[in-house]
Amino acid sequence: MDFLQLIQSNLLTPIILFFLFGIIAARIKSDLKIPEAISEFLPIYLLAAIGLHGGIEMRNTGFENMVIPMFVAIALSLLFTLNHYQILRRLGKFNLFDSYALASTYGAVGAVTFSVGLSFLKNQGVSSEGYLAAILAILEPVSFILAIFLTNMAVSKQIRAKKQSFTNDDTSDLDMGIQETKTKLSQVLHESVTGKAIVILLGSIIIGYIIGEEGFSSIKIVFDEMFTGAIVIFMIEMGIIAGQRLDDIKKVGIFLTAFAIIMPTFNGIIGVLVATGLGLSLGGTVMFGLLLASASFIAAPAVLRHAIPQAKPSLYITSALGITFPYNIIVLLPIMFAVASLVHTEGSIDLFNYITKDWS
Amino acid sequence: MDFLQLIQSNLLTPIILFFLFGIIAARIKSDLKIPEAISEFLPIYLLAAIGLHGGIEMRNTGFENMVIPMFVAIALSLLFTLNHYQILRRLGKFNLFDSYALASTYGAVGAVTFSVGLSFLKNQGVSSEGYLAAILAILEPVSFILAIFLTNMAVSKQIRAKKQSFTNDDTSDLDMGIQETKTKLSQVLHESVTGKAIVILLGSIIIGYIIGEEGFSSIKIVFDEMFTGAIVIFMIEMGIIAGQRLDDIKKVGIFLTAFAIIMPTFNGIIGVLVATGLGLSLGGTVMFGLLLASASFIAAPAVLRHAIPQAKPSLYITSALGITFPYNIIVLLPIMFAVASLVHTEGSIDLFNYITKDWS
Amino acid sequence: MDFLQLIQSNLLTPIILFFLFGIIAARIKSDLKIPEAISEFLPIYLLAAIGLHGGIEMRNTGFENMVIPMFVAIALSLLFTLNHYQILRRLGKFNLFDSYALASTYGAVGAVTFSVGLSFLKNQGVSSEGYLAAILAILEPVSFILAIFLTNMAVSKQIRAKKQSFTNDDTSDLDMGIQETKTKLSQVLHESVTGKAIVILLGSIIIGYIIGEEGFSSIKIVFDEMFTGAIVIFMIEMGIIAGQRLDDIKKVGIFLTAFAIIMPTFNGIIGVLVATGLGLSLGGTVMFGLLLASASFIAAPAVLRHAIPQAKPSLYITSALGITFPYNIIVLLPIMFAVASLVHTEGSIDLFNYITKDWS
Amino acid sequence: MKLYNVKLLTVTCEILAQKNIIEILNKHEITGYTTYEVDGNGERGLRGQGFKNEKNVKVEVIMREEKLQNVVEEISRTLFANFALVLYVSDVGVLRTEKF
Amino acid sequence: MKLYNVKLLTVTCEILAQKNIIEILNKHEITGYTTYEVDGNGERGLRGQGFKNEKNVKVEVIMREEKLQNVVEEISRTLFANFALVLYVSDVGVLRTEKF
Amino acid sequence: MKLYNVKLLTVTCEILAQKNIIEILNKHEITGYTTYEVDGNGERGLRGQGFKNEKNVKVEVIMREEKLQNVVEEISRTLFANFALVLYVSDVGVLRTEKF
Ligand SMILES: Nc1ncnc2c1ncn2[C@@H]1O[C@H](COP(=O)(O)O)[C@@H](O)[C@H]1O
Ligand SMILES: Nc1ncnc2c1ncn2[C@@H]1O[C@H](COP(=O)(O)O)[C@@H](O)[C@H]1O
Ligand SMILES: Nc1ncnc2c1ncn2[C@@H]1O[C@H](COP(=O)(O)O)[C@@H](O)[C@H]1O
Ligand code: NA
Ligand code: NA
Ligand code: NA
Repeated sequence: MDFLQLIQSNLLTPIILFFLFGIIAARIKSDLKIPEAISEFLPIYLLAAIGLHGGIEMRNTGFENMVIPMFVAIALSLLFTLNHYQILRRLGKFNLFDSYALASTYGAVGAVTFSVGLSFLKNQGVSSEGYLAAILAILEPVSFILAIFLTNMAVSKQIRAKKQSFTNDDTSDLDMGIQETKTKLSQVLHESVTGKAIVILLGSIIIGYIIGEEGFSSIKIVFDEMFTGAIVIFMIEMGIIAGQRLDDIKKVGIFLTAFAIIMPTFNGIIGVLVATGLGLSLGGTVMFGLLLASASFIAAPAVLRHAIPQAKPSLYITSALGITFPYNIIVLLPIMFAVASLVHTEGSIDLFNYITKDWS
Repeated sequence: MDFLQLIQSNLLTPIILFFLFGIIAARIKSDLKIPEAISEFLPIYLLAAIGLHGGIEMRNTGFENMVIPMFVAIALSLLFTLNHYQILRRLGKFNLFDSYALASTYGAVGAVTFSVGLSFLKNQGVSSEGYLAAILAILEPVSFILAIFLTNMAVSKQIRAKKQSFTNDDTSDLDMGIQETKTKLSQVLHESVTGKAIVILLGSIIIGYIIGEEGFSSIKIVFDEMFTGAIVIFMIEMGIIAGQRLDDIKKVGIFLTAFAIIMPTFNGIIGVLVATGLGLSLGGTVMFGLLLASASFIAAPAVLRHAIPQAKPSLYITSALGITFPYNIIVLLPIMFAVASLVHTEGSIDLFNYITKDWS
Repeated sequence: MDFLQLIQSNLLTPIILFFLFGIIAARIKSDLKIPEAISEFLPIYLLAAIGLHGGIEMRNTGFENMVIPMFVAIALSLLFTLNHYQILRRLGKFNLFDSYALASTYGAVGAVTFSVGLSFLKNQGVSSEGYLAAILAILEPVSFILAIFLTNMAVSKQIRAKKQSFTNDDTSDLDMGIQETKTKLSQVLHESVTGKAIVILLGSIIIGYIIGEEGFSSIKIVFDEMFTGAIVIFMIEMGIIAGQRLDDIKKVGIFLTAFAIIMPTFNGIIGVLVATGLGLSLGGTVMFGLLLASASFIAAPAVLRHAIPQAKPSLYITSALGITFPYNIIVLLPIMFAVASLVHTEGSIDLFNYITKDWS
Repeated sequence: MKLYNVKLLTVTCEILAQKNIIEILNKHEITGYTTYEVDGNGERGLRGQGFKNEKNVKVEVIMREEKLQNVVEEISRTLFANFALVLYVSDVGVLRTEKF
Repeated sequence: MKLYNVKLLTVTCEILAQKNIIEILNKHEITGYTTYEVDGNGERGLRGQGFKNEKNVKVEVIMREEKLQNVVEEISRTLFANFALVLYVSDVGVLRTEKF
Repeated sequence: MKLYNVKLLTVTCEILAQKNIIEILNKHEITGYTTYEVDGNGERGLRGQGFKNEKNVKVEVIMREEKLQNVVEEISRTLFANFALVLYVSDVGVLRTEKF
C-alpha cells in the first residue's frame, strides 16, 4: 500500500527520528534535556517562521479565498468539540470538567503539529495555502472558549438548582456565580487572544504580509532555512517530555487511549475531505486535516488550568502529547496525505461520488 | 519629500515591524516574552558580529585614518554630555544626580541602535567604515566617566561646604568623602572598561583584524548571514520592554520627553555634518551621527546604579529606551541618511558653505 | 619547522582566538559570560552535529572496519588509565582517590576537544573516518568504569583489612562494603551509559546512519554549516571558565602541571602512531590521537563526584580544563598533525622501521 | 536597630496558580511579594521536568499578623482542592514595619 | 485556621549532592521537597560561576519533628566530609499536617 | 545532634545592589552567603520583567547574633534610601557553628 511506504519514509526523517530518540532517552532515564530557555524560545521561533511564511504567501495569492475555509474550520472545530464532549461524558463516563477540558483539547489545534506538517510537505515537495497559518491562529482559542462557556453554564445551572432546592431566600450567591462565570469567560477570552502563541503568529502573519518576499530576504536564513533544524531540536525535547509521561498513559485508561487515536483520525479525514471539497490544494488539504486532527498540549494547560481548574491536567496533557501527537505526526499525517492524494487525483468534482462509491 | 519615503521604507523592514509588534504585545498585556537567556545572549552575539565585521574591514582598509574621527567623536561626546547637563539642570530643573545620569545616558552610545543602523545601511546597499565599531567601543565609557567624575566632584564640594559652615574641627570626613570619590571613580573606570559590551566588542574587533576575510569564512554564516535575523528576535524583546515602560513615560514629564527627541536629533545631525567634513563615506557619516544621537539603555543602568545611586533609573532608562530608541531607529535614522546623502552629493568641500547658505 | 607554522596558523583561527579572548575576559574580571542555558545547550548541539556527521559517513563507508580501531582504542584507554594511576600514586604521591580520579579523567575523552579537532581538520581540508564519533561515544565511560571499579576494590580491601585486625566478630559491615561497591558500580555504569553526552552522540550517529546525506540536507544548515560558529561561541565560555580557574593552577602543583602536559603528548603521539599502523587516514589518525590525548572536564565531575566523592574536583577539573585542554587544542593538535603527516608520507608500511630509526 | 515581629507566608504551588495567589493578595491590599521558580515533589508527583507550565513557584509574602489569617483562609478555601500547593508561615523580624 | 508546628529543613549544597540528599529523604519515607539552583560562597569558595555542575542547590523539606533528627544525622554523617554543604532548621506553621 | 541557634539574614533587593551587600558582608568578615535571582513587587513596582538588571536577588546569610546588628545597621544606612530592598531576620538552628 502506498501509505505504508509513506509512513515508513516519514518515519525515517530527522524530525520523527529525533522525537523517537527523545522518548528513548527519557525511558532509559538519561539526564539529557534541552535547557528551558531554548525549549521556551523554540515555539516562539517556529510560530514566527510559520506566520512570516504564511503572510508572504497571502501577499502573493490574496486572502479573499480564505474566508470560507476559515469559517468552515471554525464550524468544524466547534462541532467536533461538542461531539467530543458527548462521547467523553456519555461513553467515557468522565465528569463534566474532564469531559469539557478533553473535548476542547482535541477541538483546539497544535502549533507544533502544524510545524511538523509543514516540514513533512516540504519534504514531499508540496506547498500549501499561506492563509492556513491564519486559520491556525484563529482556531486556537475557538474550542477553548466554547468549552469554558459551556462548563461555566453547567456550573451555574448546578448552583441555581441547589439554590432553588434550598428555597430561594438568597439569590445573591447565584448572581455571584453567574457574575464569576462572566468574569472568567472574559478573562479567558483575553488570555487566549493575548496568549503568546496567537500574538506571535498573528503578528508574524501581518509582518510577513507587509514585507513580502523582498523584505524577507535578509532574515530568510534564520526564519526559513533554519526552520527544519530548529524543529528537530524542539522534537528532542518533545520526545523527552512525551517519554516521561508514558507511565501516565496507564492511568489515562483504555477508553481515552482509543479516543486519542480514533478521534483525530476521524476529525482529520473529515478535514481532508471537506478541504478537498472546498478546492484547497493537495498540501492545503493535508494541513487543513491536520489542524482539525491535532490536539493542543502547550496552550491547553495554561488556559484550562485557570478556566476549568477542576479538570485533571494529567488526563488532557498526557493523552494529547503522549498519544495523539506521536500518532498524528507518524501515522496520521501520511494517511491524510495518501487520502488527499487519492481524492485529488480523482478530481475534486467527483469527490463525493467517489467516496460514497468507495465506501458502499 | 525624500526622507518621508525613506522613513516609510525603513518602517516596513522586519526589524522595525517586529519592534512595533513587541510594543503592541506588551500593551495588550500578552505573556509573550523572549526567554532571559536568549535576550541576554543576543547583545553579546550582536556585538561580536559587529566587532568581527569592523575588524575585518579595518584589516582591509587600515586604521590610521580612524584616529581623527575617534578623537572628534570623544570630544563631541564630552561636549554633548556637558551641554545635556546644563540643559537638564537649568532648563529642566532636575536635581544634580538625575541631571548627570541623564546627561551621560545621552552622551553615551547604544550598541543596539548601532546594530540597527548597520542593518539599515545593508538594506540600502551602503557600507560604512569598519573602525566605527572601535569608536563605538571607545565612546561607551567616555561619557559615563565624565559624568561620574563631575557628580563626585560636586558631592565633595557640597560636603566640604557643609564642613566649613560647621567650623572645621574635623576634616577626616571630608578626606573620606574625597577618598570615596576616588575609589568610586577607579571602580567605575574598571567596571566600564571590563564591562561585557566593551570587552566583547574590542575582543571581536581584534580577532576580526587578525583572521581577516579568510579566517572569517568558516563562521560567516553565524556571525554575518544570521545577523539581521538575530536583531529581529532581539527587537521583539526590546519592543516588549519598551511597551511595558510606556506608562512610565507620563512620569518622565513633558520636558524630558522633548529632550529625548530634540537632543538626539541635534547631536545626530551635528555628527553627520562633522563626519562629512572629516571625509567619511555616506554610510560612515550616518553611523557617526547615529553614535552621537544614540542613548545607552543597557549599559547605563549597570554603571549608573553603582556610580550615581541617587539618580532615578526610571528616568534615564525610560527616556532612553521608551522614547529615544524608537525615535532614533524609526525617524532619525532615515533623516540622517537623507541629510548625509544631501551633503555627500554636494561634495564635502563645499559642505560648510552649503550649510551656512542653506541655513541663512 | 613545519609544525611551528601549523601551531601559528592554528593559533590564529577564530576558535582558538575566542578561547584566548575568554581567558583574558576572565582575567580582567569582566562580567562577560554566555548565559547558562546557551552554554548547556551548545555541547548537546555539538555532539548531535558530530554524531550525525559520523553516522552519515559510516553509511557511506560501512562500519566493518571500525571494530579493530575501536578495540584498540578501548585497550589503550584502559592501559593509559592504569599507567596514569601508577604515575600519580607513586611519583606524584597523590592519595588513592585523587590518583584514580585523575587517572580516569585523563583516560577518558573530551567531546569539546574532539569538536575542535574536527574543525581544525576542516580548516586543513582533511577529512576523517566517521566511525571515530562512535569510538568517542564508547570511550567515554570506559576509563571511568575501570577507575571506579579499582577504587571500590581498594576501599573494600582496606575495610576488610581493618575488620580483620579488629578480630572478625562482625563481617556484616564488610559484606555491606562490598555490596555498596557493587551498587555504586552498577549505578555509575547506568549513569555513564545514560549520560547526556553518550545518549545524544549515539542517538545522532544512528539517526545520521539512517537518514544519510539526503535526509540530512534539510537540517544541514543547522547541524553542519553553523558548526564552527557554534564552537566559537562555546569557546568563549570555555575560555572564561578556564580563565577563572587559572589561580587554582598554583594549587594544582608542579607535578600535576607537568603531568597535564606530558601525559597527553605521550598518549596522543602513541595514538597517532598506532592509528597510522592500523591504516587510518591522515585525518583519522589525528582524531584517534586526539581521543587518547584528551581529558574529560564536562562529564568527569558529574560521574566522579558521585563515584569517588573523596577525590578533590578542584584537582581534576582544573588540570583537565585549565592546562590540558588549551595545550591540546593549541599546541598538541598541530604537533599530532605534523607527526601524522610525516608518518603518512613515509607510507604506513615502513612506519615502525621509520620510528625506530628516527628514535635511535 | 529594633526588629519588629511580622509573619512570612510562603506558598509553594504550581506555576499556573501564581496568578490566583497574587489576586488574593491584592484583594487583601497586599502589594509586596517575591516569587521564584522551583522544582519539587509532593502528592501530585514530580514537578519541574517538562514544560515550564509544570514547574512550581514559591511566593513569599511578608505581612502583618492581622492580615495573615484571612489570606491563608482564602488560599486554602479556593486553591487547596484543585492545585498542587503547600503553604507555611514563619516568624521574621523586620526594620521598617511601615513597608508591610 | 489553626497552624501546626513542623520543622523546615534547608540544605544548601553543591548540585551533585542533591541526589544523595533525596535518596536519604526517600530512605526516611519523606517524598515531599522543593529544590532550586542558587549561587553562593563558603569554605569551598565561590560556586555558580562556571559549569552548571558547579552550582549549588537548595533543598527544602517540611517534616515532622520526629523525623528531623534521623535525617539530619544521616546527612551529616554521609555528606559533611566530602561535599560543600550547609544545613539549617527552622520552625514553621502549616495547615495540613497530614501532608508531611 | 544538637542544633545551635544562629540568625538567618535575608535581603531581597534589586540585583545591582548585590555587590554592595556582599561588600558590606566582607567588611564584617562574613564570607559565606547564598544568592539567587527572584522576581517581585514592592514600593518600587514590579521587578523582573525586562532587562536582567531589573531583577531582584535574594541574599541569604547565616551568621552569629553578634554580627547581625552591625551588618543590618550598615545595610540600612547605606542602601535603604537609594535601592529597592527588603530585609528580614529569622532564627535557625545549625549543627556546625564553627562554619559561621
Ligand atoms: N514536605 C514538603 N517539603 C517541601 N516542599 C514540599 C513538600 N511537599 C510538597 N512540597 C512542594 O509543594 C509542591 C506541591 O505539593 P503537592 O501538592 O503535595 O504535590 C511540590 O511540588 C513541592 O515543591
Ligand atoms: N554563612 C552562610 N550563609 C548562607 N549560606 C552559606 C553560608 N556558608 C555557606 N553557604 C552556602 O553553602 C554552600 C556550601 O558552603 P561551603 O561548604 O562552606 O562551601 C555555599 O556555596 C553557600 O551557597
Ligand atoms: N511584603 C513583601 N513580601 C515579600 N517580598 C517583598 C515585600 N515587599 C517587597 N518585597 C520584595 O522586595 C523587593 C524590593 O521592594 P521595594 O523596595 O518595596 O520595591 C520587591 O521587588 C520584592 O521582591
Ligand atoms: Na483539533
Ligand atoms: Na550619544
Ligand atoms: Na584520554
